[in-house]
Amino acid sequence: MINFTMPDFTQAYPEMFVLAMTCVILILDQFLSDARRSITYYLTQLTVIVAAVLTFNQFGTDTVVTFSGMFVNDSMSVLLKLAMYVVMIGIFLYSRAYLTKRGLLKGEYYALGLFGMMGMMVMISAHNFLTIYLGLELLSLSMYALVAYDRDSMVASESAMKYFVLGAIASGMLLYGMSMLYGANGTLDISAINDSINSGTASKQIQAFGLVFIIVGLAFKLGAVPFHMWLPDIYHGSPTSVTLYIASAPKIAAFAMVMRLLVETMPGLQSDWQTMLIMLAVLSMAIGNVIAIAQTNLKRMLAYSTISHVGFILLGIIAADKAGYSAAMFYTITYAITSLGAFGVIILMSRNGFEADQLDDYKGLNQRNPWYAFVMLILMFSMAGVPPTVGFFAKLWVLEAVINNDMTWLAIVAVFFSVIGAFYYIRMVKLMYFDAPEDEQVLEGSADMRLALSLNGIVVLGLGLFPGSLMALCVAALA
Amino acid sequence: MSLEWPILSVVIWLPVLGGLLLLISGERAARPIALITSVATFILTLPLYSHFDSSTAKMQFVEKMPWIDHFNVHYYLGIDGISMPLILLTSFTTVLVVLAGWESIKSRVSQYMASFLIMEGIMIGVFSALDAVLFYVFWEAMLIPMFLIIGVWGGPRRVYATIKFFLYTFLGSVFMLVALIYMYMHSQGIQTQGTFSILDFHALSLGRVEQIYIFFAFLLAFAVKVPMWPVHTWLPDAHVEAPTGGSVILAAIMLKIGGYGFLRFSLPITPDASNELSWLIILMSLVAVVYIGFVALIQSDMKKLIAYSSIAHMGFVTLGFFIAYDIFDKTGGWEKAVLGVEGGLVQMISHGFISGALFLCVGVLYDRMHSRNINDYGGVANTMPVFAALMVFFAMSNAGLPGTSGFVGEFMVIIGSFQANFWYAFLAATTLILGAAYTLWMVKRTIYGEVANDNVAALKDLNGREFVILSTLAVAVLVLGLWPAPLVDVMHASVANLLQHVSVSKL
Amino acid sequence: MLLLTDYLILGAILFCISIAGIFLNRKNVIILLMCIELMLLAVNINFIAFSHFLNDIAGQVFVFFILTVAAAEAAIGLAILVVLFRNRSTINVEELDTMKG
Amino acid sequence: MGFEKIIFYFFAAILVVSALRVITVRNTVHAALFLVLAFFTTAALWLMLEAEFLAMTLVLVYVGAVMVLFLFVVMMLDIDVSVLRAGFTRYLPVGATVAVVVIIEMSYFLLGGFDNSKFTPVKHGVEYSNTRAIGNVLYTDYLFVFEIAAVILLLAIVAAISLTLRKRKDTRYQTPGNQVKVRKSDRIRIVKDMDTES
Amino acid sequence: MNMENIYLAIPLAPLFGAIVAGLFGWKIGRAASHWVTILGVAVAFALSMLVFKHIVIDGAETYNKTVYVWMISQGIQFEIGFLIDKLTTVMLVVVTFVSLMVHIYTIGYMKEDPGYQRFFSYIALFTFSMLMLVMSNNFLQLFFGWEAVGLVSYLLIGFWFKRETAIYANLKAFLVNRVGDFGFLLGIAAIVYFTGSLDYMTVFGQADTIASQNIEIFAGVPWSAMTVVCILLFIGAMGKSAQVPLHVWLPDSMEGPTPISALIHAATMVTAGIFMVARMSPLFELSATALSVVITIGAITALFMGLLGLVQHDIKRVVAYSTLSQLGYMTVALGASAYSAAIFHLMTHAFFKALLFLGAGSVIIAMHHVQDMREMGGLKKYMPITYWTSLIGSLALIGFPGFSGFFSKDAIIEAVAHSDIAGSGFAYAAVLGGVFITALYSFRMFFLVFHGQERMDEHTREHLHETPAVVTVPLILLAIPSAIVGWYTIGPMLFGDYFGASIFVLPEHNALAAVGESWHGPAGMVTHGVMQPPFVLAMLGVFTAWFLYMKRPDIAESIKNKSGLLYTMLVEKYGFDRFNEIVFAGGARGLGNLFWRNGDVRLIDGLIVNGSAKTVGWISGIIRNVQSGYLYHYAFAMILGLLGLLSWVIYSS
Repeated sequence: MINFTMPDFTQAYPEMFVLAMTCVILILDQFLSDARRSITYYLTQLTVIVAAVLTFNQFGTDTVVTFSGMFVNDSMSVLLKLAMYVVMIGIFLYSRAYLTKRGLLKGEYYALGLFGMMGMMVMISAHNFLTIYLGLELLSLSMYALVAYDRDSMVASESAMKYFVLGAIASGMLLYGMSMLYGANGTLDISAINDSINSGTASKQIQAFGLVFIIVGLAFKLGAVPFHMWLPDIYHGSPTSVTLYIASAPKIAAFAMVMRLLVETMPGLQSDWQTMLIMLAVLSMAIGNVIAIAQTNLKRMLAYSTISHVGFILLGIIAADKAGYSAAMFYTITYAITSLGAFGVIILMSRNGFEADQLDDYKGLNQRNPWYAFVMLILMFSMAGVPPTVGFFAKLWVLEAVINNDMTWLAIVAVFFSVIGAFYYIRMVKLMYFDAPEDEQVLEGSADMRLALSLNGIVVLGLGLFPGSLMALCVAALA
Repeated sequence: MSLEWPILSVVIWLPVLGGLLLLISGERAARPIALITSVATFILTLPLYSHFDSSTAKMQFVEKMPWIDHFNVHYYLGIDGISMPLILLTSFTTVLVVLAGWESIKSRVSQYMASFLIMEGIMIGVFSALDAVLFYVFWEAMLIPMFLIIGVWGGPRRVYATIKFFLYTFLGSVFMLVALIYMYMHSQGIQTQGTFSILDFHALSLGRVEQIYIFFAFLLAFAVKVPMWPVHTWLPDAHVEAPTGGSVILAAIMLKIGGYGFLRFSLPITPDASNELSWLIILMSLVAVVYIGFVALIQSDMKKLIAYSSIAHMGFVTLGFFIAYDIFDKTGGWEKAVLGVEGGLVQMISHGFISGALFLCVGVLYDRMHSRNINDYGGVANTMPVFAALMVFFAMSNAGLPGTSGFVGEFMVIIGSFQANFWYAFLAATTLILGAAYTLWMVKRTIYGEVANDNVAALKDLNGREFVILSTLAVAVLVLGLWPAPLVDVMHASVANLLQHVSVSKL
Repeated sequence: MLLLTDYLILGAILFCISIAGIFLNRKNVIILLMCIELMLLAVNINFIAFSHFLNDIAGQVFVFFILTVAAAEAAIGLAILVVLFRNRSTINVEELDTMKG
Repeated sequence: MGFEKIIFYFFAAILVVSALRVITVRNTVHAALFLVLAFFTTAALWLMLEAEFLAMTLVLVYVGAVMVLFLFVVMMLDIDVSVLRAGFTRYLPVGATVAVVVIIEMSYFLLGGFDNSKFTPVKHGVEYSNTRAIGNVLYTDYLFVFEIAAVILLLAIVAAISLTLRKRKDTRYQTPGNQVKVRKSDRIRIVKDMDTES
Repeated sequence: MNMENIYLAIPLAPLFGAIVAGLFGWKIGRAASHWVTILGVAVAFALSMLVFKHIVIDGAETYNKTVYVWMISQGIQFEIGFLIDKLTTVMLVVVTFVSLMVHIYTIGYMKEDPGYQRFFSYIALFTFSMLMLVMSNNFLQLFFGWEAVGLVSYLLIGFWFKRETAIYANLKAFLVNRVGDFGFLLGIAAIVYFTGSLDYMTVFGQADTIASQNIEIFAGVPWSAMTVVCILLFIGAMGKSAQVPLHVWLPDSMEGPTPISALIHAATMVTAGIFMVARMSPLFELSATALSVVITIGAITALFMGLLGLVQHDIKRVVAYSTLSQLGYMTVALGASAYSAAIFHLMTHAFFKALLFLGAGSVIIAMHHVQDMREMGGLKKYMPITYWTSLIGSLALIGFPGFSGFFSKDAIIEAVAHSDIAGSGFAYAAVLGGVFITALYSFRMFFLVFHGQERMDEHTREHLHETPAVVTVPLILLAIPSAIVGWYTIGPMLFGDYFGASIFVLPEHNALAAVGESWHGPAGMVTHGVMQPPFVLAMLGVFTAWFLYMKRPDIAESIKNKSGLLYTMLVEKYGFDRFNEIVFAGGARGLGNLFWRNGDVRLIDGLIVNGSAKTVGWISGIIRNVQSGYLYHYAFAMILGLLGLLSWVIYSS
């Protein structure tokens, strides 16, 4: 009756470690006074770093599917996780200053952050619809809670509510899609569904039907138009430390989810999802770039910018070949890093009672602090896709993938909208460099924060000058 | 001939490093460091000429290293007779620009100087890149320092101008990127990896329709940069608002990059599309010469006037390049097209000197009176005789006076275009009248006449630094005008090779 | 004999009711939370129906986890609701529009 | 129409109506109660699908815990009900149209997509335990996700507490430890001579 | 010193002077500046004489060599080189001589001017440019010299750059010249197109090939290549030599100091066009059409520009119109294929017109820079040298038998009479009429200035005296050749084989040969001349002038009043200036405004560039409203998205 093989627990060491540490932190934090809260912080960072080491040990090993097919460890998952850890370290690092300044530094933030990270790890390593769903929920629920984390903020609670409701709808739709695919194929296992689809026995119509709902769920998570509506409000309303989180690492997880659900599960339905994604991608690039122009709030502007970048990421998926996926992966990772830096700058600029989220707050940054301005400049140009920053190579690769699949028109649409998009990035540069500062207050920032930010900028520039190795990794991750 | 050391890398990265150093060095040391770096770079570029082998069309001083394996992108540098003079022009102009900003720039000097040095490195990179991605990276990267130069140190409408400049050029170049990627794809074999090498692109076989699309992609990029009518309107605005140094670099070098692009990309990669559409380019060039000539006539802002004059003069460059096809059709050979192409190239170099000099002249006036409006001046010759002499000289060379460099290119192009069609030459030659009209009318209103007002009366003549800058340029203009052979001789082999290649259909 | 389609259509109707509810309800956030529960219920009906007709237990296990998650979700949703109410003294959806554009 | 069908349609009708009522009633408490009704009917339908364990869970967990929580919150928040339902009819046409169109499209797929003849449930004997079947896999095949679910619940606890628990400054707490540790001297000050002191 | 170095030294000596005076004038002072330039020009003159001896008297071979290669492109050698033949030699001598005279004269004329060094630098530079022009052996250098003299002319007309009229005039001069250069450059381009060379000899060698070709400028209309080439080249000549309708700059150029009016705008530069056409005789000869154009244009200029001299009051302008008219004569000669007559007249004209200008300048100095003849009169007694030299000049100008002008002008008239090129009949009438007009305006001026009432104010009269020696010596030195040079040169130049291969005339065009048949030496020509219509007409002109301006000024007045329309037309210079001002200058500005405001600003920038930016911004502003902030709208968007995707799947399946 019971046919059960023992799972290979070694594969899940990072997850297990993170869970254990999260519990430790939760408990330990109860015994710490506010003054000694930094212990929690360092423990959290340690957790991420150790998890990174543990994951790194899995680097280069063969694909392992274990836990009865629930969990997979392949080169993609290792790379994405590692990238995610890097981003997470940055997130925790930047957030600390923000939270400290506002008296929000509680152990819960780290616990929720780690829960979210765990969710992402689960999503990245998922090999079953159920795993994907639970990973997604783990991530989403932590996000909902984090958005509302600043309990006294009106906008934060409002955006948490919006996020929650819309997120729940989206996961409901995702589930509906999963149920259809389950019904059509009789299994929840990714490989099994793939086989079933390829065998052609199941109803194609139902597959496509389910696919629509799954795409809705994915598009929501990514923030593709028209499922993007949550994104600006949530970016805007959340505490910047949380926006920073939402805007960076989960993109990597979302990408993994797309890979698992579309590419690994449904290559047989490629022509269907390809077309759907084209619509979403074009709409995202158009709407994202166009509305961003009208924004006066930097966080909101970055939200719309995210939407447009999602369009680009989708282009890589649309290309539907190894090169395209690698390109999308490269794009996602580098975008996460760039986005991290941009929100880092916002945090650095902000003080208690001053969120620094208006575009005008950046007037004359160059006069106040040339280095931060320069870092922001690099980040903005990277987002605009101007060489020699990494954003250029991300776009280059994605476009290459698209053109390689005889969709040159799509590439042209993409570059056209990126020109429109360039406007608001350079407007940011304009504010920082050309306008006179309105606020002469000295920018404070802890040493580690400044270092991290500098490093962030340098990475964006450095990857722009030498993108080869990361590209090779992305290629290898999908080999 | 080549050198033991990687000269191209050195002259690209030395100024970039110098620029970065400036960013940390602080304001006080900025000027000397900038000057030393730029002079050093200029001196280091000289071997490019002295060790240049003008008997061959092969790329020289080649450096090739793998850069991004995934795309088969290389750090691939090399120059031929077409690019070498432009590199020298770049390093030469940068020295002058550093000097020109010596006193007039008072705020954020180190950033200013750094921008120019970084700019220099990038521009040299553009001219020496033989890998399309490398080229594109340099090409686009150029926008960033220029964007800042205009925006930070520019005039009152700098924001409008700089954003217009950026978006215009960005729009132009992204489509080129698509074309480059397309060609990379096309160069892929079943087993072999594609290539981004420009020289390989030259040999790429492309169908007619493909060529036309690629041609238009390139056209947009290069036409905006040149700039050709009707995508020229960013230039007057950018020039008007840019600080003097920015205008100089913009006019003297950045515009040339568009012309260079035509020769490096459009013609050899899409010879048939170029042939088919040469009428369009010729039309646009001639419109630039005539239409823009008239427009320049009525400008009341000196910089705007010179900017429009630049557009008109750059019309000669593109005209010179694209009449080649009419000549092929007419004569059945490429030999008769040399004059036009070389004329275009000479025009680029010469325009670099002259427009740079004119912008510097306006800068001299602007530094003193903070106005570029022609009506605010009058009778400057009374108070600034030395300046007036130089200004008249440059104005004359701008009007294409023989004996100055401004004549050489125009002369060659007009003669060359006569070989293609009488009317091309006819319309091109109207620049003799229009060019003289707008330039000298401006001179008349600013330099000559009674002292117009107290401000003019209070003007001080050139100081030593300004005199050195302008007279150096004057000498350059004169030497090139009296003896262009040293410049033209280095081009022959490359131009011949290019035309030979271009005259053969890819279809 | 009941058919799979019967259950699926029922699920679909339920799904649409919940969707309509989310759109139509412009005043009360709690109703929105209830609509979400309805939506999950629709999905659960699908899964269980499939599980039954496919003779596969996995669907039911999935429902089991959906129920778990839904409970957690409800908890968090209500917590957010409480926070929201504390901050704004209202749960009117129409008033949740401080951020837009 | 067999008995099964009658029961199915009976419950299905109640389910649809109560679901509709959830989104249409004025009073939030009523809505919650209609939702409870919907859960009950659903549980009945699940029983017909031989998912006894889940039917029970639904009633226990959902009706017993989640809906109670809902009701609790509804009561706690003390909301002006009359205002909250206004304007409903204005959007009804649009909402209903969209919902109907979605239903039609979904039905198009569902009706055309499934070949019902392929989906034939195996009749289990009396010895079959649905609970056992789930139990068999829950801690084996689904171990990993089960753990994740546990984490989610933990997360929900942490999140809910961190969001709603707040220490009010004006609230007074009893601390039994301190109460125990109290000494006489802490409570009583012995005043020797009030009159002379004053 | 071999000849090559001498040839090189001739242009370089003035150039050296120009550079020294120009760049270092402020340092070395006024005297040194004029010494260095005069020395330079004197050297050039001396060497020119040497060359004259070498080429003309010793009969050396024509020298034709490259100095340096400017560049080579497309196999075409662009070079700087010298062609020294007899034609060049004449020009060398004339140019350096007049230039030297003007240099010396300038010392006096510009004595008090603050731009003294600059002036010397300019005129020396001019000498250099002019020498480069005449010594050229190729079109590039020709064009180079051509434009360089234009440049110096520009600088010199605007020498007093504070004067609004001066800087207006110099701009006008440059632009009108540019119109000519426009044609000239196209002509050069055509030559390169047809021959692949810029070298005179190579081109002339291929003249027949050009002539045998056609060019279709307008599709379907084949034109003779040679005609096109020659007319294009002639347009250049029209600009430089101020032929109608490109003459408008020359009268205005009188805004410059008088020495340069003499040097540039009378003696040398304006004759560059004549020289050029003569030099190109192997080409022009092969196109009868072009010759007809030349002769017609020349005839119009000769007659109608002379008429304008009648109504001028400015002493220099009278001389200027006279110059125009005389240039017309030369052009007529060219058209009649009497190239040598043209050059001959060029030479004599150089002397006597320089003399007249310098004489006028001398008067102007004496009058303290008053130029209006109505304020002069009776100067004879104050300025005898000026008076007599001017008389010589005037007599030469009107072609009084025996004076140099007589020989050259009569030769031209005769040649035209013998020419059978189309248009020669009209030309003959024009040049004959011109003789009368010339005499009339010349002596009108002469009488108004030197005779009659003294109309100047008291103050000026008190200071009237003869000008210093630096002024009068050049006058005398110029008067000598003006008077006698014709006697000695007409024989060899016109009827001998002086020019040899330098000038090529087809036998059927050779009008001079026909004239030569009845020519029996200068003395014979003089005796013959007094019985010819030109002499009668000239005398009639002098008499009329005397009658109208000395005897009965009231008649002149009444003629003026009665011939209202004609008079206005003359005063308005046939409306050329106004026409140009309105149509070309105004039109260009209008067109510029139209293009700029409508094309650039409104259409390209406004509609397309800013318009698209605004459109995007507008769209952005609109669709951002979709992001209403309402949860149900967001949800609705998702539902619509779902609906859309579902519909698409249904549609596509």
